[in-house]
Amino acid sequence: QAPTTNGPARSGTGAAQTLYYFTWSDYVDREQLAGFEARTGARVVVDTFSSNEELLAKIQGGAGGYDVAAPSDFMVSIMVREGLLAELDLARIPNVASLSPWLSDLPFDPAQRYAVPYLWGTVGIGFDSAVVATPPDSWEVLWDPRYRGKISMLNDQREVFGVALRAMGHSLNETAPAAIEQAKRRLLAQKPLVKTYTSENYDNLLAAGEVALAHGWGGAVARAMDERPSLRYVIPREGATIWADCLVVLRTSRNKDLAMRFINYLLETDVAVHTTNRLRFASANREVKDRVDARVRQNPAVYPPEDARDRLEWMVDVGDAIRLYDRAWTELKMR
Amino acid sequence: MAWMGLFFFLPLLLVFVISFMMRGTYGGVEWVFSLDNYAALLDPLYLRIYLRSILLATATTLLCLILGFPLAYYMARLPAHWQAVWMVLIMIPFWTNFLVRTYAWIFILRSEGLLNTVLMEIGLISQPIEILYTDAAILIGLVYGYLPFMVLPLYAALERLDRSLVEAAADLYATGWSRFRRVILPLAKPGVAAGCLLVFIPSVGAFITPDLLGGARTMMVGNLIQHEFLVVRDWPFGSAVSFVLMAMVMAGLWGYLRWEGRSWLWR
Amino acid sequence: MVKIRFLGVQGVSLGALAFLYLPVAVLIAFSFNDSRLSAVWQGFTIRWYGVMLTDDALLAAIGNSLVVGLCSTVVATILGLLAAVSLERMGSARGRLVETTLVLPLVIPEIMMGVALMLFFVTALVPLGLLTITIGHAVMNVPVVMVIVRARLRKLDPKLEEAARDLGATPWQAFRRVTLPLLVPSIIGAVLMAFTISLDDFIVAFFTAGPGSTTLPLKVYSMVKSGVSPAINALSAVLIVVSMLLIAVSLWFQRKGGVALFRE
Amino acid sequence: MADFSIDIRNLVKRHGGTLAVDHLSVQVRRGEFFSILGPSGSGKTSTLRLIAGFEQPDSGEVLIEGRPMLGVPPHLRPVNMVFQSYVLFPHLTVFQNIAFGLEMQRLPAPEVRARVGPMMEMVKLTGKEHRVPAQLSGGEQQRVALARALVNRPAVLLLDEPLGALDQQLRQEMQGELKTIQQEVGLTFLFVTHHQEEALTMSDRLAIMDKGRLLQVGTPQELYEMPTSVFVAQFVGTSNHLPGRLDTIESGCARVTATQHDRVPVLRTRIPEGVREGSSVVVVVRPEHLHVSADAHVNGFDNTLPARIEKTVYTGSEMLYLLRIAETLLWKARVPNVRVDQKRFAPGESVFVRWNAAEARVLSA
Amino acid sequence: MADFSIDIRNLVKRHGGTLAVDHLSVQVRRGEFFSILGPSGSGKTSTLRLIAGFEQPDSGEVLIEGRPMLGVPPHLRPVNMVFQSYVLFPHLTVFQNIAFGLEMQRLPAPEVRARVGPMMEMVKLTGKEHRVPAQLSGGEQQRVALARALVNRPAVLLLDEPLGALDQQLRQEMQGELKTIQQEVGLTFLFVTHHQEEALTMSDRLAIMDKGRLLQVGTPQELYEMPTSVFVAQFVGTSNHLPGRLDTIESGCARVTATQHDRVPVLRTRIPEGVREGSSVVVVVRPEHLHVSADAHVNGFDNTLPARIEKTVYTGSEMLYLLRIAETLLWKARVPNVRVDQKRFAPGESVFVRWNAAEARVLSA
Ligand SMILES: Nc1ncnc2c1ncn2[C@@H]1O[C@H](COP(=O)(O)OP(=O)(O)OP(=O)(O)O)[C@@H](O)[C@H]1O
Ligand SMILES: Nc1ncnc2c1ncn2[C@@H]1O[C@H](COP(=O)(O)OP(=O)(O)OP(=O)(O)O)[C@@H](O)[C@H]1O
Ligand SMILES: [Mg+2]
Ligand SMILES: [Mg+2]
Repeated sequence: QAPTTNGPARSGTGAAQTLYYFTWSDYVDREQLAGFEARTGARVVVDTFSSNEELLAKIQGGAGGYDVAAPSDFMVSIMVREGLLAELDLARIPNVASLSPWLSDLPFDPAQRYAVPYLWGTVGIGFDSAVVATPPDSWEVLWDPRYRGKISMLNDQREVFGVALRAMGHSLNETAPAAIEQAKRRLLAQKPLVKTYTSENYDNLLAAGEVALAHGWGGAVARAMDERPSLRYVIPREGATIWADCLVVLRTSRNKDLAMRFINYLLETDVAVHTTNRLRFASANREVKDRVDARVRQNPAVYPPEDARDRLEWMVDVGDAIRLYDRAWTELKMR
Repeated sequence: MAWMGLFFFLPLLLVFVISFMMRGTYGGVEWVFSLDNYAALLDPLYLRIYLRSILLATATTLLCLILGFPLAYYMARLPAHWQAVWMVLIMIPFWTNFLVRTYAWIFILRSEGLLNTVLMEIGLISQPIEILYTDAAILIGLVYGYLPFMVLPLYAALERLDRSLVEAAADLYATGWSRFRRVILPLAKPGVAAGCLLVFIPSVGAFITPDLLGGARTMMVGNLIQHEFLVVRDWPFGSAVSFVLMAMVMAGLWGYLRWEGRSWLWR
Repeated sequence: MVKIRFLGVQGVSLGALAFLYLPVAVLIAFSFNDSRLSAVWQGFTIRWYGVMLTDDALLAAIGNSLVVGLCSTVVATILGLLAAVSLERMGSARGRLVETTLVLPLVIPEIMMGVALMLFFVTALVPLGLLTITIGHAVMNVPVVMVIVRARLRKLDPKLEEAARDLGATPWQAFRRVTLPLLVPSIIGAVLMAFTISLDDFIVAFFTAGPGSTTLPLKVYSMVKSGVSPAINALSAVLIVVSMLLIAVSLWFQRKGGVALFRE
Repeated sequence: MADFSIDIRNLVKRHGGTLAVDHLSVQVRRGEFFSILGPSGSGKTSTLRLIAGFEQPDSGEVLIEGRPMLGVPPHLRPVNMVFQSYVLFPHLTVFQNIAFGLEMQRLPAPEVRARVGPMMEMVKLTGKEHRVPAQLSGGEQQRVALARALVNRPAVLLLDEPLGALDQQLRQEMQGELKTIQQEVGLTFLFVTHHQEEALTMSDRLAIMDKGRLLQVGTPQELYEMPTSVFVAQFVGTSNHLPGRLDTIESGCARVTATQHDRVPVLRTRIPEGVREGSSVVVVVRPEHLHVSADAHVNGFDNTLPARIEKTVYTGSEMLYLLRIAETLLWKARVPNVRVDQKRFAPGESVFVRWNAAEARVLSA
Repeated sequence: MADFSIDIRNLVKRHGGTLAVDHLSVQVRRGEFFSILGPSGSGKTSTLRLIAGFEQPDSGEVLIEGRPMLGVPPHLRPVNMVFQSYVLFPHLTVFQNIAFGLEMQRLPAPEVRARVGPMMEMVKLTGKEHRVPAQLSGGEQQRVALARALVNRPAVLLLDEPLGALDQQLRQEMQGELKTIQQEVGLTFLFVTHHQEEALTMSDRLAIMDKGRLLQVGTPQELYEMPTSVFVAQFVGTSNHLPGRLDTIESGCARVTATQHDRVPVLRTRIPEGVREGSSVVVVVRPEHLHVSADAHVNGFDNTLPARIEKTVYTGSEMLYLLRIAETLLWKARVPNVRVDQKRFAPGESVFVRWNAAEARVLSA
């Protein structure tokens, strides 16, 4: 039962402690919370945000009172820089031991001082094998005139430019004006083929057969597969974005101890298995993969093939280059 | 009054100040005065965004007027308690969730959607027409969203209109159309003005409808503002964009009143 | 012949109503769709209603929405009413100035209102939460209420209040017993409008919400990443049906000769 | 060309339950000033609305200038209406109001001006062209309404209580003006009112309506002096009534015995048409025909009744006396103050009321 | 206790430029039916509004029951008003409308009922308690307005043209009712109207106003028969005028020579008060005092003038003749139709107009 007043006033320590968890909708369900509450006697209040930007806006705006949040990778680095996060005491989070090693040292948080990876996934191409006969292995397919009007792209400037940059062999964190300019030209060339730029409902569109190729997050594509079995997911050979939602403790938290215990709880194998099965997002806990349902484990949209791993790249803040992206993005839209 | 001052003008002032500052390298506000934000807006690229938004908003307003006027006229003629019922009926659809409604529209408009299926069933068209992800879709979405804002003030104005004036016009040889043109419309003018304002403003700043129904293939001012505030986190620029929009609307309003030679809309 | 034209008008009106309810019908239909996505029909189910009823986060959200909606509407209605009335009493020159400023919020992009309010609350150290959302929505709605009520107020005969005064009513009594009741129709309209705006607002709520104050729109948008659950459709369906029932009841009462909402 | 401007043939109109117009048949001659007089709710407005075409009759028909009007919409009928409450267009100036009809007929601007100008003259509004109705006095508004209709030179002008909202002074002025205008332009006026004096003084002929039915049609004099029914006698002017039985008809006069008031002697009245001896009747005498005096012996009158002054009302030009003839019988008498020094009676005085057979009408009850 | 219900001491009220009320002083006695009569725009309503307290005087004062009212708000004044246009509360039932004032005084519900009941009786509305004004006829609404004010038993009842909106029949009825009610409850009525006949027939005393100024106060008879100014003579009833010069004052009568019409001989009139010989005057004669006949020789009249019938108007109870005395001089004569067979003149006939000195008043021009 979420209280209908703003939390800080309530989050006093004492007999019944309350933990405020700010996260993506559906990331935790009742049972999990119940488990934790049973174990600690604390009460968990969950608030949800719809984008990392919203999370930041809120925390930066001074919406105090949250203890634990689940920002994505690039947002972690921003929040660190803005000094919004509290250092973790890994001693109190024993479950970090079971994290996949390759996820333990990340560009946006070297040496895991502020964040532990929680759920991760990739941004690739979801496609309908009934329409796209030969499984594509390159981003180039998104430039294939045969699929004019059957393509959807994410409505996100970094991701979309990422596709073009990758296709041209650049990093998706490219900051060279020339490269960005060139990417823009390629995207302009692609625009006529694109049916819609959307981050919201391409899963619907895939399932309904409105689009045959969708640039998007694996989880969403995985969801769509239930509706339309002929859907597939591929991570192109040029590589793709890998993202991870991490668990962090906010500096303004009044209950850091409880917060650490909560993070530790979420990383517990049983809990994590449950989460992955439900959300179809790969867990950072290496023991989980072997224990989730087969159709989840074998779904490349959830767990990319091992060989793909080294083609994945994290998206990091590009500083003032954002202006270049921004400008190019606006031009892309207005042409 | 004091209330408005406290919770409206102070905040506004704050944002106005910010619109003259600069973005920090990693977002946030750097407290250095500069006019760059406004200068940047002179770029034809942005002007096109404004133009496009204003055109769309104007179209929306007109459509709302065309659809809303008969509706309001009809309501005004109903027995008193039915008028109340219709008002509620017109509002209720908006007690559902905006996003879900929009998804419903997507389902209706998409190429294998409800509309096309029906049209093809009854043989009006041979192959699906592309409505979704066109400006048409945006218009439908906006008109749908803001129709009540037009109907209510219109209704208020028409409900005050004396029936026998229309009869007098008929008696003086006015045909149905000229009765509307020469008597009903002019007498409903305050309502029309209010309604148009209430529709135009929000639709000029709309951004979710254009994204979802328009396919985000182009930008509206609303998108720009939201993009700057949230994605790029360039609040100064976002504020500047907003203030210019405000200024444009106010100017338009002022011009209208001037042209009307009237002191205020509802007078 | 005047009749015939009127039938035409009636046609358009019913058409418009249909237009308003088409998507509503669709989303209700999908509340019975046996699938996580509102994409294709996968068969009939009522499980989403079960999900809705057991998802306390969702219920909390709608609860918050209703609380905020009601409170902000009450506040906005009272203030808007006062504004309208005091404007009527004011000299035209001053009145016009005040009116203009009062109507200003209408001409500001919502998102900017949101940002402005958030910055303000934060700098003023007002903890973000239901209170701040309520204030935000009230600010948005005061001008709406004022505009609607004002239209009606100007129609009233000022002599009515004089008559009341002459019969021994204090200024307040005159307003309370005569003017106010006669404003009821417009107030109903205003209340509906304000409540609707508040209930469906995402942007301002987005900026002014705090811990534990997630409203329904916020909740729904946050679902985008993991897919908007048809439980929302179910919820909307329930809302609609309930309000429809309320109308039916009120109608029934009026048939039974109860007090009509509008009497003139 | 038809000889009637308006020819109504048993017209019927229901409003929900009430029969607003009940088998009404009446003809209005070209160029005459014809009034419909009736109490409130008698169907006058309804009749005009049927002629103007705002409502459709349930049965019966209306011919204007000989042309049947069935299914002809208002804006195509050669009539114009002056409404009970003016109904001027508040957003148009005086000029625009008057020009409205002409513009609707697509007349070229110069001609419109050419016709509106003189019309403004006629209704004495020149100089006020650019005012809006709100800036006009009641009388002026009334004139605009009139001009707005007249300027179209309709075959018939329909006026629904055009003077109803004016004060007495203004009303009397406008009565004169209306009559003059009508004679100037020679139009057919169909004038509706419930003000009987107005109807009598202005009309060439008038029709009395009640409960949607037509009671009597004729010149003012016919209606006032030869009412065919008690209702008409009562509604047109004031009158005194005495129920009785018609005894005998002799040469020169008839004899009526009061049935309810035994103290009242046999009365001598003028000879009625179509009333059989022995049938029960009502004797009607106008107040101005009564001669009131205190002395018992005055010659030259056919009837004499003793009475007591119940109440006196001073109207300036005359005295109104309320006379008690019998316990339950009150009559009115009006005595002009022809001389300032003339004798006036006070309440309570006993007097004698006298009148001649010729002034007493007999109507079948 | 003061001997005046209302005591107005040179009251002044400006509306923008116009002097709505101009140094008005007038006293209304307790229990009398007092009327203010004046043309539209003469300041009648303004005066009432000042008494009721809706507006504040620019100077002068109003005393009610001897208490000065300066700064007393409307709801604390012991007067109640019946408005020119009723102004009933549309959202309240008849009962609630009438009970309004009592509830404002916090009377217990039972007593409210106890007082509203009889009031409804008196204005004959019993049975219609639960209707709303929209469901009432004009006359009924008028009665509600009256009851709503009367039920508070005010020291003075102010009535602003309460009958203005009614049709003739209803108006005459209500005139009777009002008078009766006033006598029953014995309240002071201050009645405003521009309908002179109404004022004359109903009032104990009346005041004539014009342009915000008071012209004359007196009983109906005083005002009609002894007007002190031409305006009053004209406004109260109709009258014929002849400008002239006062020659000599003899025993019994005065002699006036017409100044503008040489064909008119010297006239003999009643002796005026306070008019010096040689000063220019106006001779005023009432239409009903003129004797019209065709034959040249009739005795018993002091004045005789030849004239031509210009126009005749038939009102039923009498004939109105428009007489041309000289090119630019038109007089009116009213001749009661005392006998149906009496001689009536037609336009164009030459006649003689006669009257006595006693009926001709002389007013200084
Ligand atoms: N629109 C209507 N609906 C119901 N009844 C009506 C309507 N119009 C008229 N009536 C009824 O028809 C009858 C005649 O009405 P109408 O207005 O013609 O009378 P009227 O002679 O014009 O009265 P007044 O002199 O008061 O104007 C009345 O009983 C009235 O109640
Ligand atoms: N509120 C006002 N503003 C400006 N002038 C006014 C106002 N009220 C009255 N007047 C002017 O004052 C004068 C007297 O008005 P008032 O209403 O008292 O006349 P009245 O005798 O009541 O007229 P009527 O018989 O038409 O009601 C008029 O010239 C009118 O124009
Ligand atoms: Mg009528
Ligand atoms: Mg007045």
